[in-house]
Amino acid sequence: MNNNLKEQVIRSSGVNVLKCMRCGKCSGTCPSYDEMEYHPHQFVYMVEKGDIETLMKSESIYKCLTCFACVERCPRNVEPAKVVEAVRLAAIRKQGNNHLIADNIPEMLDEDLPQQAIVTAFRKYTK
Amino acid sequence: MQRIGVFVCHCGTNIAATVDVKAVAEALSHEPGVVISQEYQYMCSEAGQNLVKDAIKEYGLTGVVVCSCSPRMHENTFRKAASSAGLNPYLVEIANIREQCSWIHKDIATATEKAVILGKAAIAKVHLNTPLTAGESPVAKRALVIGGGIAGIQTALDIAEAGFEVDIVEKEATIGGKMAQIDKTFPTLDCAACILTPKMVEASQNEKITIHSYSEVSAVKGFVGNFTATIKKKKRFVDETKCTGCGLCTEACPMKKVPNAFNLGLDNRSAIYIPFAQAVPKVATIDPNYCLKLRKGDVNDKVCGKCAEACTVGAINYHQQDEYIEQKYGAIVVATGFNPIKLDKYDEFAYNQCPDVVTSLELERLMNAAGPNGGTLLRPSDKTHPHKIVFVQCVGSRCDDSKGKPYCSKICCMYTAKHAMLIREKYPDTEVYVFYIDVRTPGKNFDEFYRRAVEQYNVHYIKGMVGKVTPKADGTIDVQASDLLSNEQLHIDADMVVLATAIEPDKTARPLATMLTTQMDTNDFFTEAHAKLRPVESATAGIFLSGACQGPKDIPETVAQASAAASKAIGLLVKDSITCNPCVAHSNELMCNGCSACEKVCPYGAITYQDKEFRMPDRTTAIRRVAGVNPAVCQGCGACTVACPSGAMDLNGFSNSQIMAEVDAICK
Amino acid sequence: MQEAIISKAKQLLADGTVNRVIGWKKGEFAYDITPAIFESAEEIDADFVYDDFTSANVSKYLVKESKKEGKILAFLKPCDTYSLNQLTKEHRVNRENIYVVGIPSDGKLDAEKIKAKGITGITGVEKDGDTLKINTIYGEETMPVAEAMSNKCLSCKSRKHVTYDELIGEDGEVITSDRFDMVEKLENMTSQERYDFWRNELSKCIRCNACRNVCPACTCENCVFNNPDSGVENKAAADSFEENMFHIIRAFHVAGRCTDCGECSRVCPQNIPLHLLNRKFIKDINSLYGEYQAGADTTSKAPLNDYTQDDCEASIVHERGVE
Amino acid sequence: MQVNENKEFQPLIVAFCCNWCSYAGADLSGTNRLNYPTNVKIIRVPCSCRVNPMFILRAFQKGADGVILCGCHPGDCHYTSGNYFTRRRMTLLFSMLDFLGIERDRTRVEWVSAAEGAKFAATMNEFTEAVKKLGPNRRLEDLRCRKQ
Repeated sequence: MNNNLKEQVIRSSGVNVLKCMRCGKCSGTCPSYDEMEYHPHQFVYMVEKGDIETLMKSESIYKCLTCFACVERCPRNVEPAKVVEAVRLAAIRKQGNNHLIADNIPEMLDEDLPQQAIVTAFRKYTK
Repeated sequence: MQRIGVFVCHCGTNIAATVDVKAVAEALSHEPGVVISQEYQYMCSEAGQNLVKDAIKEYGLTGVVVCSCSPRMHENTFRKAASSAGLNPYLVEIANIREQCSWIHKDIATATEKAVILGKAAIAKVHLNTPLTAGESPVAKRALVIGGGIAGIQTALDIAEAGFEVDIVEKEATIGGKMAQIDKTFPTLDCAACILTPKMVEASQNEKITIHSYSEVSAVKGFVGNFTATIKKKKRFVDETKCTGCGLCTEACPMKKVPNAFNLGLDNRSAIYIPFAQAVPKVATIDPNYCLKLRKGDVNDKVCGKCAEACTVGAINYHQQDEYIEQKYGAIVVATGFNPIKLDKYDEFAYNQCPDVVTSLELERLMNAAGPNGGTLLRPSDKTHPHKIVFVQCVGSRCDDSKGKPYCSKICCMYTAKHAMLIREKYPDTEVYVFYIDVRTPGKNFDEFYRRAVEQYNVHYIKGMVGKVTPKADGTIDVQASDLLSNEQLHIDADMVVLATAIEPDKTARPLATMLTTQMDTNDFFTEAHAKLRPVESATAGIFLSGACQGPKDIPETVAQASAAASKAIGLLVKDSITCNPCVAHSNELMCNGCSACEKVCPYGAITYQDKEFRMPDRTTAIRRVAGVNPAVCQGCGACTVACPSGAMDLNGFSNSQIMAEVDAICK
Repeated sequence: MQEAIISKAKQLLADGTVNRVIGWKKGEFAYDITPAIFESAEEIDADFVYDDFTSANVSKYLVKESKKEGKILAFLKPCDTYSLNQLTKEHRVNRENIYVVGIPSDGKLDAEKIKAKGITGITGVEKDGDTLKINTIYGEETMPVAEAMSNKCLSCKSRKHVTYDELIGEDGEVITSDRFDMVEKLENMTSQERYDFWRNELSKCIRCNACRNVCPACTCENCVFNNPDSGVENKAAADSFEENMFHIIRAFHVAGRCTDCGECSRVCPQNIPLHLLNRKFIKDINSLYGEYQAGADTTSKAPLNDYTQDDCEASIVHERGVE
Repeated sequence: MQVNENKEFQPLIVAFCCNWCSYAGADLSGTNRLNYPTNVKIIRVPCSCRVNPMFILRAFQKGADGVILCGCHPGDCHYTSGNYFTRRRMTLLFSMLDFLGIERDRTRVEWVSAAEGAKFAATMNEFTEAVKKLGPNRRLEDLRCRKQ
């Protein structure tokens, strides 16, 4: 249990994990479910318990497609994808690497592309 | 000049042990207006009361202050005593020197000092007390029940049983409500129609009950015991008094492609219709949106008219108009019930895309012998027998988003267990899956019932929620869900999906609440007067709540509440008149600005305005809008007195000057 | 502008739309313009004034005037229309008996501010861009317009007319203003500093009642301060408590109803910034119960006559930053 | 009230209690013999919404050192909505008193149900202590009302 990490994840995701009623709709809806060792509902639960390190070590954080299906369908407005993203961020920060190369940004920009998708893509693939 | 008597009670040693009662009586005897100050062992005893009564007579008292226990304890005792001695009961004040003095303090000197101050405050107040008379207001011996479902029917039957006239107003063409659409009931699995329809018939045959079907309440005025409601009988184009319900017209009607609302659009009916075989009243109704003649707009046109030709009693009247009835009622019972929510926002369940994804209420009709398939469970799309059925719980319930409802709909766990069991019983070759978040079964024989579904009928209960429902080309439905306990994601090829849809209060409830000045919560459920102790009364006197309009309920709970509401209504109707609380607000018309601030904060709708002519200081006359308080409706909270900027509103028994006098006496 | 208003007034009197006009006429000096009623074109020609000193809000007079026979024409500046709307909402005026012509206002002048510059004997003024030309019996003087602008206009909140039957000129918009700056400054003081500030200000009060008498929200048939039964009746400031009590109760009575027209401070002969009390309530209401502008409409519930189940607790006051 | 250097300052505290919840709660703390100081004097009102800001100012004027207003918990009001109005009125009034430099701790609203005798006593103890710390009410008193 790492309270600092937990706080960091909760703060950077903006998610209130206590709102989760453990229905599992996020995992029921997840297209990457079988690829993931820990599933969306487990992310929420484990963050609540403060077990962030296990998640950070898991490949699961790179398997999430950030498709936001879980965010869209969660009946409690918990937004699991944002938790996954926050854990991913925590892992990347820890590596001390800055994957954002400012010079590459303009080419990547596209009016229809959500900004979060660009940022996520950078974090995931530029290494 | 005031002549005030002070009576200090020892309460045995309860008061006397910590408060020097003699000193209190002595100190208070010097207060202005006090003509006698006595102490006694037990003021509330008969001898003590006689002391008060005798003093009232002997000294011609104009006010009485009793320094004793809490007014919540014996205020009434001393008021009655005063009354029997010829003093207006509202000229008695209590100084609480037991609960709020002797029992909480240990030091005799300071406790005595405080007791004297409390006594002085009571004396200061009683100086300003005015005699009050509790008004009486007559009670109209008739009840109005709004809504003709099982809740409304039960309430009406119970009130009629007690000998009072009852009117049921039902917006649909028949009474019966949701229960009439239900196939079987849990946890006994007896048929809903078999237990409901006899009650419907009983209601229609009871001389004390008048059923206004296809009607709405369009206005309510008045207050407890004296409501006036306007009932709008919508035009049904059939003379109710002539129609025999033979059904010849429905056969003759050429327009047969009307979605059958009673079967939730799962099959069709004719434009002139009787909702179902046991409808009460069994009277035909023409749907003007589909009737070939009425749809044209000109009824004198020679279009169709087949139903009128077929009718042997001449009941069809294409010229019928809405009719308005005005009636006086003593009590009103709201029983407006519930509806499943619309599922338009839940794309993931494919409800709008796939006919084989149905709501639980639709499943009831699909399984019902009087339903579209005559009781055989068939898929709506291709009328084949489903072999794999998935039930999804909590669809729209327990949601914290904009799509659903934040509450638990309460009935879904049990009816889903019922559905699962009935299907497994009738079609053992059908596999049944139930995806649940929690199974909630508090209630007599409820958990046993659910366990039977699992243990005896082998229904697959899976903890987890369905994430996505996708209709496939081969006619099956892919149900993607998580199984939280085995930690895997499942794909089930289902033939049918049943959604346990959240329930919400009927849409007519909110405008009705405004009309009745009753309160509602944010979900549009009516709020009861007290969550624990007055669960079937609304906060507005004379308005009672029955059934699911107050919160999600199953049938036994609904019936229990219906009877409880009936007994509360009867308790009101048996009285010839009601005594009003005289400690009510009143408006000083000379100071009233007519600004409506008081009206806006009144929880009871007790304040109304009228234009009155006044002579102005400059000798002209002017019409001014002034507030008036209906003392029979006002409950005396005093919210208006503070909202009023000019101080025109004041409260009997707790007037501005009385409270100020108490403040002054305490702070002196 | 004065010509347009006068000709509109004469036209509406002539065609019978109205039988009276409430406007303004000159007082003793060029700068003390006072509300007045006109019943004929002749009276209008003789006395009607609308100039840069015409600040007075006439909506309060309509409480009495609108109850009389026939329609009355009222010329209202944007801020005045809020007052009228609020009075309409509270059924204090008979709106049907009032014909409102909305007139623009680019800010009114405060003669006291001009006099403070040592300019006396004012006979008239003329705006020339940002410069104010002042004619005096001693000759012409100039000063920046902004420095002569009255305080209430400097923190103007809206140039929009919220009610009118007709407009002269273009309608404006609700604008952002710095009107809460001073309230905030006080809030950031310590309790003792605030107390000292208000003791200094309120001790100047002479209980002339001008603030109450001019206030368009104070239209009670019988004011509590005149009512011997109210327990707060008093006439003169005899003790420090009197001023506190009077101004707190007055501010509370108009809380949620005050449109922030600023008349109270404008008329105060002692220059007490009374509007700050009202603005404090407005600021609190906006931040605690959602933005609310009294008089912006005639239907919304006043914040003090309304509630939500999850309103903040009164302890929020105790939890705030500076003690 | 004179402050005697030899004697501890004893504040005068006026408590307005609604009849249905808080007054009953006060009775309950009596029934359970839960002590609170004699400084507290209770005035019974039908509902907390009956309390006019003028009453509170009047109490301060006449020499009260603290005023506390007790009502049913929000949502439990006997009159369904009275305490919601109270909450708004008192929030604004207290905020105004604070704005005028009156010590915040002299005013308070507390929700006490009929079952919360212990809470009532604890609240009164706490409040009395807080006011005691502030010393006599000087900023909002009417000197003419001071005891000679």
